[in-house]
Amino acid sequence: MLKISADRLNDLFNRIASEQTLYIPVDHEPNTAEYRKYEDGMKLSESLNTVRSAKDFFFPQTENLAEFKVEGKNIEVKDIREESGDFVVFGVRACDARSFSILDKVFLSEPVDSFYKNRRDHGTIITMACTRPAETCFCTAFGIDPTTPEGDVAVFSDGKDYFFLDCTEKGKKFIESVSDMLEDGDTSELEAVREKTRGIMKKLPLAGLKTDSFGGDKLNELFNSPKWAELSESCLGCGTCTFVCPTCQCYDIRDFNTGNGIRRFRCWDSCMYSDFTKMAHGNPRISQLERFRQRFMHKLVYFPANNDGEFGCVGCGRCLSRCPVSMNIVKVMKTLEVK
Amino acid sequence: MQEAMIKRAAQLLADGTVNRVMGWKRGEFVYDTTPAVFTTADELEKEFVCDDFTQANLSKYLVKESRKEGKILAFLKPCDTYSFNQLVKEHRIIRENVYVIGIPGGPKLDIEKIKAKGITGILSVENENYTLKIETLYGTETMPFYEAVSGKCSSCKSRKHVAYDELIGEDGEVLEPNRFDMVEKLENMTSQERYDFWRGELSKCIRCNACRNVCPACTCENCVFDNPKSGIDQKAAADSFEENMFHIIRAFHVAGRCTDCGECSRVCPQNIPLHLLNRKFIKDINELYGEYQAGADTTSKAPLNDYRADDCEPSVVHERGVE
Amino acid sequence: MQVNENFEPVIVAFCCNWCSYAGADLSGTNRLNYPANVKIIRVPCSCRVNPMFILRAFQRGADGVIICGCHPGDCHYTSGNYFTRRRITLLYSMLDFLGIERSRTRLEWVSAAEGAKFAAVMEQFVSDVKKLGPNRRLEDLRCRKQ
Amino acid sequence: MNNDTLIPLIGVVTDIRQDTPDVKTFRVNALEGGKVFEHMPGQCAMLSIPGVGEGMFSITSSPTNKEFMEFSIKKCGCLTTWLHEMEVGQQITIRGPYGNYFPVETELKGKDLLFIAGGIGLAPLRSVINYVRDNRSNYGEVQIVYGSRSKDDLVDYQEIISEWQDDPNIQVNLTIDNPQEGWDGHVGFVPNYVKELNPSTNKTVLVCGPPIMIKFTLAGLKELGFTETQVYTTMELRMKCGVGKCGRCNIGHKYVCKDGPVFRFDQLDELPDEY
Repeated sequence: MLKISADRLNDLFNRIASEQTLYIPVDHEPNTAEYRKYEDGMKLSESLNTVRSAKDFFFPQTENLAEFKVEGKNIEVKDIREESGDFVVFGVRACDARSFSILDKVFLSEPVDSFYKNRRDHGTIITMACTRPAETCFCTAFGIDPTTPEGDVAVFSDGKDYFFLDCTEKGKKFIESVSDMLEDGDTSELEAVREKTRGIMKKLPLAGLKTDSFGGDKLNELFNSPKWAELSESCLGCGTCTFVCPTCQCYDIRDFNTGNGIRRFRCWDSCMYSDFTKMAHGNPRISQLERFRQRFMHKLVYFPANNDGEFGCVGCGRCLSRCPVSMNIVKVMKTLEVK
Repeated sequence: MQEAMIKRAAQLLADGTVNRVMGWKRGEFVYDTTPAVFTTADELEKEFVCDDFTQANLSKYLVKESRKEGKILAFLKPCDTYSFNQLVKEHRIIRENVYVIGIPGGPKLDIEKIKAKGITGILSVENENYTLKIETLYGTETMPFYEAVSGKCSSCKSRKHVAYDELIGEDGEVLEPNRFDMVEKLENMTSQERYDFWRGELSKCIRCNACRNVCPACTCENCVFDNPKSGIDQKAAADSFEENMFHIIRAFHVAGRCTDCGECSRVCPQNIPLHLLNRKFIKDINELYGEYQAGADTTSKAPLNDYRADDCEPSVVHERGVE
Repeated sequence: MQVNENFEPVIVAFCCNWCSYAGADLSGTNRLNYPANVKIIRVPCSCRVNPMFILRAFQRGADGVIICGCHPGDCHYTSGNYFTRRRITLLYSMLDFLGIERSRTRLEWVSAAEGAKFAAVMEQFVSDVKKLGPNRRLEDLRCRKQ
Repeated sequence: MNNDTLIPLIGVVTDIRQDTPDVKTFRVNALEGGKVFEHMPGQCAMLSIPGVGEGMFSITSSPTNKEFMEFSIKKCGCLTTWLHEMEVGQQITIRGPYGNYFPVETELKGKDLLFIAGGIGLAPLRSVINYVRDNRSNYGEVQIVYGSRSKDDLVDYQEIISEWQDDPNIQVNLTIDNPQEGWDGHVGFVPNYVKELNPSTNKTVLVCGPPIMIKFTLAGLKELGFTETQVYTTMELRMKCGVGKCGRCNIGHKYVCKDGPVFRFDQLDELPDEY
């Protein structure tokens, strides 16, 4: 497999950044990594994952959809879309890589969301295999192998070298474009590292999490479970879980009057918010119970019902560590599962 | 401590004094405790937890819980009793429907501070003579207890309970912490430095509303930021102005009512030091209008609902510190 | 700081109906000039000014905001301006804390008889804000005039 | 870049009719005349006034009308209040058509049809009724039961009395909730009236109205011997995107904007009770 030694990684970054925009996770504060646009000298984070997911690259928190000029009774619509520039996201973990295929199922299904597709077409995703999973990880429950991430290019590290494996046409092209910096390497030590990681995965506290009790065919029995009341009682109704979640994709469309015209933008929204489904004549989800239930039913039942059984969760563990009251999908699954 | 609490709660359930108990529930890991309501001794025995990680302030839940049938038992730490008192004062909690047991406070631990040391795969955390022994998937780690103390506990303002029906453990004293140190440090910066500091912090905001929804002072039925008629309702900050707007207005709306419980900064997923905004208001109020601690009692007039004919003029802002 | 001589700031003045607005009126009838940069918003009492109004003025292009009310003790509603004083002091202090230039905000007591004071206060405020240049720290980029 | 459904088109309001005290019907044309797009009966469109808001409304005119589209809109919230204040010539943004439609070319073909509507619930059904009238030979008997609070609240009253009631191939039964001067027709709630009329159970039913009316009508129909597979309705929930992506109008795993708004009751029965 082609590789580059760890001490030359930044040379590679500089090379990529000279051709297109490069984003890498960097440590902002200890244990709070976030993606930043690469600038010379930036150090790749050693944290397991970023606080926010990588979905921003394709589905940003806010983006403008159109502009309107209103004059008297007349309205003029301005299409403000622009072709995105090429960019590379380096260091995406296996869970987040899978989240893109989940988002694709929403945004690339007919009618295709051109805003999302534009960025997806121009982005190259370079994933990185995990070596130090945290106690909050449960990606294996959703059939993800963190030692073999998806993406356009998968990168593996044995501590000394970074190995590059192309997974798509786009990835192949990318590796070709930097192949002069890479050399053939021996993967025997790498295999040992991967094997060790797999061993750790089996020992994780959430390794035994089962998904058998969930899926599209469990619609009414799960919806009508009496346990939602107890599960939702502590929920604050904030959007933390939604906003750090790599697969949450609900959005709102709003208008802003800039004084120079109307700007229509979309922004992330959360089904946990009280006004998510509020209409002029009432709200079908009146209490936090219904809103809470919606979020987890969506991930564990509705999404699989519409997408051949694929769950809307990738087990990244962000909601486990970020929820202000530590209520999360794992607790929901463990409470609702049929033992 | 936990044993005594469970025992007393079970007694009060059994003799009919209360029909529910508000406490914390054990989670998946050693640190992830969730506020919960218990109704039977059995549940208490199995799931109730009160340890170094039960940081969450339970007062706000009592706004709803005290409006339900019957009396509820709530375990409140000293800092939580201030929030409780403030909510009683504002007629948000119905005092008669709550049986408060005061329990000793922290210092509580913040798992994020442990993780910040690079410790991951945490399986257990033991406190051995103020050294934390942390078992992880990658071996045993140790760190000093005080380095893992949560932000809100490290500047604890009081170990005294200001509202309770009974106490478990001893009551403490009001402390004189150095809680305004960081505010002061910022005040002594230049305006440009302060601006840069806050832009750096507030630009991290993802508008998840966790700070608002956890805040015991934010109990409006319909928040101005959710009300389409307010003209400033927003879901996401589409411009940096809106980040400023949200946090300034939120801090202002709780000024004089914020008890400095520190929940806002605890829950922020982006680690923004939001409590500094509230502390700035508290410090200003103390300096300009006399010492005031929200929640210390249920009768005093809130500083923003009060005035004196000889109050200082706003120009005082221009006369202090560095421009 | 470099001063752009051509910069004409936009000033929003919230004026209490009973004193300051009448004061502004008086300065007009006395043919006293005050800068045209000042856009007056009449409010029933200075304590009607919600902190949000001030922020929104900055959002939508104001370079300075001034609140004018009756002198302490003279409020038409007895005590409105006393509450204003506490509120606005704290708000201005917070804006200062966030690094917003403190000279962009001001509060002045102007009675109905003080037409000359009104003109002088505005003259001074406009010149102070002019020195600061356009509001960049508390503006909404979307609202910037194109 | 290809067109994106989220970027709307412009329509112009060419006629406004005050139907009832709180319902107006708006005629919408493309700027260059004609229709902004084609649709099928039961489908919806997103209308908006930039800066005010956007909302989903059922297209109340029939696709057989080749000149314009119509929307009957009840004044109840922020956007609809604004729409009610519009004058002729006002431009609005419009996108669509969204959702499925009544199976007029498949399951409903050749069937005897019974339309049951309450209040503004006539809006989506009017599209089907006029479609059926214009393709009359494709369908069997047609009966319309329509009720409202009062005579003044009957939407499209002029069209009903001047066109539908005069049509010998259609039976129209009107009712109002309470007796009123100048009204010699039936008085009483729609569900009870349906039971009184005792329609033949080989009819296919299309029902739309307030949730409470739908609930009692369905119960009444079952008493008469109808099965759920014979009854269609159309739903509404809060929508933002209109294409099943923004995630708020779902009932179970079905999105009302995309998989609906038209559902057969046996389909709804399989979904969780959240509407």
